[in-house]
Amino acid sequence: MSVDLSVNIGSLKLKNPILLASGTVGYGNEISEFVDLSKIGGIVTKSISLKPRKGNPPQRIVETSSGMLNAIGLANVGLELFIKEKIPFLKNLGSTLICNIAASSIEEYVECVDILDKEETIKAFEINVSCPNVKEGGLIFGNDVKAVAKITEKVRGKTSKPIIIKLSPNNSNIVDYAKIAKQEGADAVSAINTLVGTSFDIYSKKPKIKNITGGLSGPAIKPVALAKVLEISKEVDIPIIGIGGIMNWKDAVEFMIVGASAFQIGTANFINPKASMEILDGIKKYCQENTISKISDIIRTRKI
Amino acid sequence: MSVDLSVNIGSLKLKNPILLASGTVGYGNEISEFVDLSKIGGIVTKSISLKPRKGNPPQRIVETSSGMLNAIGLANVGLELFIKEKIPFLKNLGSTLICNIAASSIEEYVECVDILDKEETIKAFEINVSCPNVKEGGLIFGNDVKAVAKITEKVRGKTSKPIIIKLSPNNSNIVDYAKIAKQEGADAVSAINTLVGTSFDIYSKKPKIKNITGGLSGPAIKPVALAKVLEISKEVDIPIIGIGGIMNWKDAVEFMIVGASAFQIGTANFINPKASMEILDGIKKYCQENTISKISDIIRTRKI
Amino acid sequence: MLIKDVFVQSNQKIAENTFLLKVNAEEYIPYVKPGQFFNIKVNNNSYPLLRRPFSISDVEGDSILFMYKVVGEGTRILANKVVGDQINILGPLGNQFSINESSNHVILIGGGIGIAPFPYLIKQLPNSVKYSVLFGVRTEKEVHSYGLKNILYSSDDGTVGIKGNTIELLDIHLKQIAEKDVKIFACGPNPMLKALQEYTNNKNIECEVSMESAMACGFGICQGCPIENKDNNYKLICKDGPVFNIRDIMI
Amino acid sequence: MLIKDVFVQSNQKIAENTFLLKVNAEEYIPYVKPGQFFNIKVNNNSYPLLRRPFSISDVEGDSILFMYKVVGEGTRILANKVVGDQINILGPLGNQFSINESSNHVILIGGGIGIAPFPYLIKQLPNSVKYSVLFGVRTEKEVHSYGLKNILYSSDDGTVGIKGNTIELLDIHLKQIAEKDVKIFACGPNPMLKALQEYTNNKNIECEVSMESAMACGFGICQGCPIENKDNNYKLICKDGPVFNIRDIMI
Ligand SMILES: Cc1cc2nc3c(=O)[nH]c(=O)nc-3n(C[C@H](O)[C@H](O)[C@H](O)COP(=O)(O)OP(=O)(O)OC[C@H]3O[C@@H](n4cnc5c(N)ncnc54)[C@H](O)[C@@H]3O)c2cc1C
Ligand SMILES: Cc1cc2nc3c(=O)[nH]c(=O)nc-3n(C[C@H](O)[C@H](O)[C@H](O)COP(=O)(O)OP(=O)(O)OC[C@H]3O[C@@H](n4cnc5c(N)ncnc54)[C@H](O)[C@@H]3O)c2cc1C
Ligand SMILES: Cc1cc2nc3c(=O)[nH]c(=O)nc-3n(C[C@H](O)[C@H](O)[C@H](O)COP(=O)(O)O)c2cc1C
Ligand SMILES: Cc1cc2nc3c(=O)[nH]c(=O)nc-3n(C[C@H](O)[C@H](O)[C@H](O)COP(=O)(O)O)c2cc1C
Ligand code: FES
Ligand code: FES
Repeated sequence: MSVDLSVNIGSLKLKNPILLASGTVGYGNEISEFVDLSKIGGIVTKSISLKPRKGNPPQRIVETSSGMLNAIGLANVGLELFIKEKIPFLKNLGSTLICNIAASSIEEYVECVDILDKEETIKAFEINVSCPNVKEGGLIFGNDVKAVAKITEKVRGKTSKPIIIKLSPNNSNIVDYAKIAKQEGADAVSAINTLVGTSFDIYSKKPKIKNITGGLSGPAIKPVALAKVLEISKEVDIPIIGIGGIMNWKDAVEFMIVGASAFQIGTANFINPKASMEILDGIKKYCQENTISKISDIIRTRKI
Repeated sequence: MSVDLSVNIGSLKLKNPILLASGTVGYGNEISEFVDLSKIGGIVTKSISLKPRKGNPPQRIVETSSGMLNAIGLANVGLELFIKEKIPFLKNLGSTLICNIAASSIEEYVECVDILDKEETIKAFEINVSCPNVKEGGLIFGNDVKAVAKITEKVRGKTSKPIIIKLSPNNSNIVDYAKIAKQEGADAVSAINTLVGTSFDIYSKKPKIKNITGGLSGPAIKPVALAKVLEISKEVDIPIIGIGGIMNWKDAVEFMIVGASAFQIGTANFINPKASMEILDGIKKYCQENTISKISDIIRTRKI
Repeated sequence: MLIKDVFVQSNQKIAENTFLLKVNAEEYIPYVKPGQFFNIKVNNNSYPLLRRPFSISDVEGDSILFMYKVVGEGTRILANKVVGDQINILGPLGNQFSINESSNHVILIGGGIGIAPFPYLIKQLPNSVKYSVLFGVRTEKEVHSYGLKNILYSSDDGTVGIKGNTIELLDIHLKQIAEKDVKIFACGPNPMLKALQEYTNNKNIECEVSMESAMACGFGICQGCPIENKDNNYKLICKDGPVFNIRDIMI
Repeated sequence: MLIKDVFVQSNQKIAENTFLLKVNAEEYIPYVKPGQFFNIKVNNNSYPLLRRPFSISDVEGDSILFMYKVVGEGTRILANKVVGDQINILGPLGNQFSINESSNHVILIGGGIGIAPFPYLIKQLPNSVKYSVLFGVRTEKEVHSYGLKNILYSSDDGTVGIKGNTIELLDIHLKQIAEKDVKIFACGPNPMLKALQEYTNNKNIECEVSMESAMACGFGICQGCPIENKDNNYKLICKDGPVFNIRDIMI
């Protein structure tokens, strides 16, 4: 049985619902040794800022129970190098490119989108308003409904490409952010970014991560991510990209049933760089075995 | 070397910083087969409400990666039976009793405290404003600063026993809640209650928990709990009782170093009912090996 | 109730996906009763986090035997245990099947792995009591006869015994034995027990069932395993059960 | 870079808490270079979640050997592997020690388990090159000589070799051999490498070091393993290293 795996995120048509999450595959160079990037739905680039960012000093990561904390600090090559070197590479591979942008001011978001909008290879923007690991440009926006409204509105003014607002789970009202994003013209929201967490060494009494706190990702957060997707899906009529702890095709299908139109693979890439290809096989088989001819038919089929 | 394990939570003096968390040991009857309740710091009872509560229909729990979701729905025997049967039992065992109260209105909180204040065996109240699993009486308060202020103020008016406000992690500003609790006269805060999460069956497409969402507990949430304790400890001068994913003495010590004056063992009781006794041994040894004569000396000794 | 590390003495496959695990558990032996269960930690780390409940399937000398079916991560780990491995068991937990001499004929109905508690129950039946075992499976591969006698089978695909379910088998069997004073003990999937409830209520037959539920603690502290009784109150399967009179509960 | 399940061929204790793991890894053999490492999944579940990085310690026929010290959960699991068990390895990763014929004398300095990469490096040294191994341990129990020759020891407690650290040992040794054209390869705890950096900078000796860092991916996608270079930029230990010229980095 042939299965139609394509899904739509607003006007963005994806071959299949599998995206590689921002910050977990760089700009595709290394992961392309394991994954045929032309075969999966798309790649979301590491958050790009106007100028290159060095990122946080080490130690940047630490393992936790079924999870990991990271405080990379949005280390990235900056807009210029991204355009010159990274975009052509991804274009050659034939992958669908979603560009994730992080900034320390509303103006910087706007300027980035303005410049990048010309790049044909970029098929959509994911606006990161939810990075917990930098003072400016992250959670400071993600936990402020008005800031998210403003950013969405301004960015919308600069591009007609699909805009995805990446939401923070570190608040009690993710629905308000999704609503405002929709209202200000976003095409979709992605949920979730990492949860704020920390870990200390009981002998040195120092935080294991130099930045003190980091963002928690991995299977540990899957129940929280699913609950956030469910919450948004119940209250707001906007496509949702589900993220958080997806390790295999079953997790992915769970997100779609709960309400996600597509999903992103993050931490799993570190442990099994082929995870996205295996998930592609897995969801295809799931559809075949359950005689689902279009995967988009399972979106939001939850029974509650 | 003899170690002084006692700690103070406001005017509440505990033999040691080990408390059994509300909802994870009922009223002590069963766990007393494994734990000498007179030896540990104290027991926090299952949330009590004015009238008995039947709780949510099954399925109430489900396992997740390094965690579990529960939606018990504050099933409890109600105030009357609690006073008649449960208190005498705990009194006989010589355990320090902290009574956790949940209610669906501010008036109910006040009435409960008013009635229970007369019970000499109760050494402190923990006010649960953060249960994610009931419509009224839980998160509806826990994520509303004004409600928490009001509850604390009113309850304060009814008792001179220590009041501990149990905080929700499901918001972006736990510090505001801790501040208001302190301001309105609370003696301490406990952090954290469970994180909202969910889990679905991909074949039946139904939520695995009848209540749809549940509260996530266990090692998966430890990094989040620690970050919340750290946040409060940095901003508010109030004793903190750390809770979340403590499985062994190392986890417990980590919480104290980060900022907790005492800690509660929750999910660990289900897996190893003797966990609290083992933690008692563990922290004693840790103090001895590191020549710490008073465990209270390690509270908030984080180096950041 | 005791928590102890015990050693695996054997762990044998007895049917498709079905294993028999034998552990040395001397200290428990005086206390274990048919129908009770243990909550078992299959690993010594947090993956999976929770214990897994398993009925006492049999007792042999100083050893307890568990019969289990591999269905997920926990039972898969259990199936990989070899002689000498340690597991941590908490129990015995719950109540027991109430055996008495008054019944003329006892019928044990096991749906799939629901057969697990019966070898030990059979051992404890008074000699005077006649019994038969009705063993319902999906297909022949699931069949074994560990600790069982007088077995009648039903299977979904007809590969063994009658083609049909255990209730149909029971109906035929009751006619065959033509006994008046029958008592049924049953364990199996909820749909089977539900059908059994209707059947035994209609025919007014004594019946006790062992119920299942997701469990965190297994001994009454988490409130995770409620079952509604006929008065619309919740009982705990782990503490008030797992064995209930079929008349007393809502299945 | 390949991901493969490989079989454990042996897993032997060679010193206190120190093991040698041999796996069949035919397909990797043509590509592995001394100084490179593999990122190893020690289990097939999420506990622990991440892979663990280990240097290639030796190559024997179609097999790769890893020398490791048990320090935590992951290495404890590894130490329990028996012949025939599967593990999943990702590699080879990182750059390599740069060997050339020009040096008269190569000195390999290993602090504790930092000795791990040297057996394979020694095999790849041109025959013309003389070498010595300086092996620093805390105490005699940590000593072994797997794949090593010309070993000089230092120990913290004086139970083997000189009582002192590897830098003191190096200082003595350099005087003894009185060679001009020396090149050092070193691996060990950061404080040792920091002291070595000062020493080799002062004496202007060529030195390459293999660095460690917590790692999530091991191949450049997580940005979790930065090390500052002398221009105050971050390099990735997993991709730009783990081997660095000691002059180029801030330790
Ligand atoms: C009182 C009692 C006695 C039991 N006796 C036996 C027995 O003798 N032999 C046997 O094979 N099985 C028995 N079961 C069922 C057994 O506990 C489950 O099959 C087992 O927990 C599955 O674990 P898993 O990790 O392999 O499956 P998973 O599906 O991976 O488990 C996920 C979670 O669901 C729970 N779970 C899954 N299936 C069940 C179930 N049927 N009942 C309760 N919880 C479940 C697990 O405990 C775990 O928390 C009994 C259950 C109960 C409550
Ligand atoms: C490039 C490289 C090569 C290495 N080669 C070897 C080798 O050949 N032999 C050997 O014994 N060890 C080697 N190590 C160190 C080895 O990776 C750690 O000892 C191991 O990861 C510890 O895992 P654990 O689960 O036992 O310890 P835990 O302390 O439980 O691990 C917790 C976390 O910290 C990380 N971690 C702990 N110690 C280290 C460390 N020293 N370096 C990096 N991450 C660490 C773990 O990977 C894990 O993510 C190497 C490290 C690197 C980076
Ligand atoms: C090491 C690391 C770096 C990340 N960097 C970014 C980033 O630059 N921008 C962003 O929007 N999200 C970033 N994330 C968050 C992920 O995209 C994803 O939202 C999160 O990890 C949850 O998914 P997971 O559990 O599948 O990893 C990062 C996550 C990790 C683990
Ligand atoms: C089954 C279960 C029931 C709980 N019931 C209550 C409750 O009645 N009142 C309350 O304040 N907290 C309740 N909690 C929350 C715990 O007290 C604790 O805050 C939480 O589980 C986190 O700690 P842990 O990770 O150690 O379990 C419950 C938790 C669990 C797992
Ligand atoms: S399983 Fe915990 S109360 Fe029954
Ligand atoms: S470990 Fe991931 S980039 Fe180096």
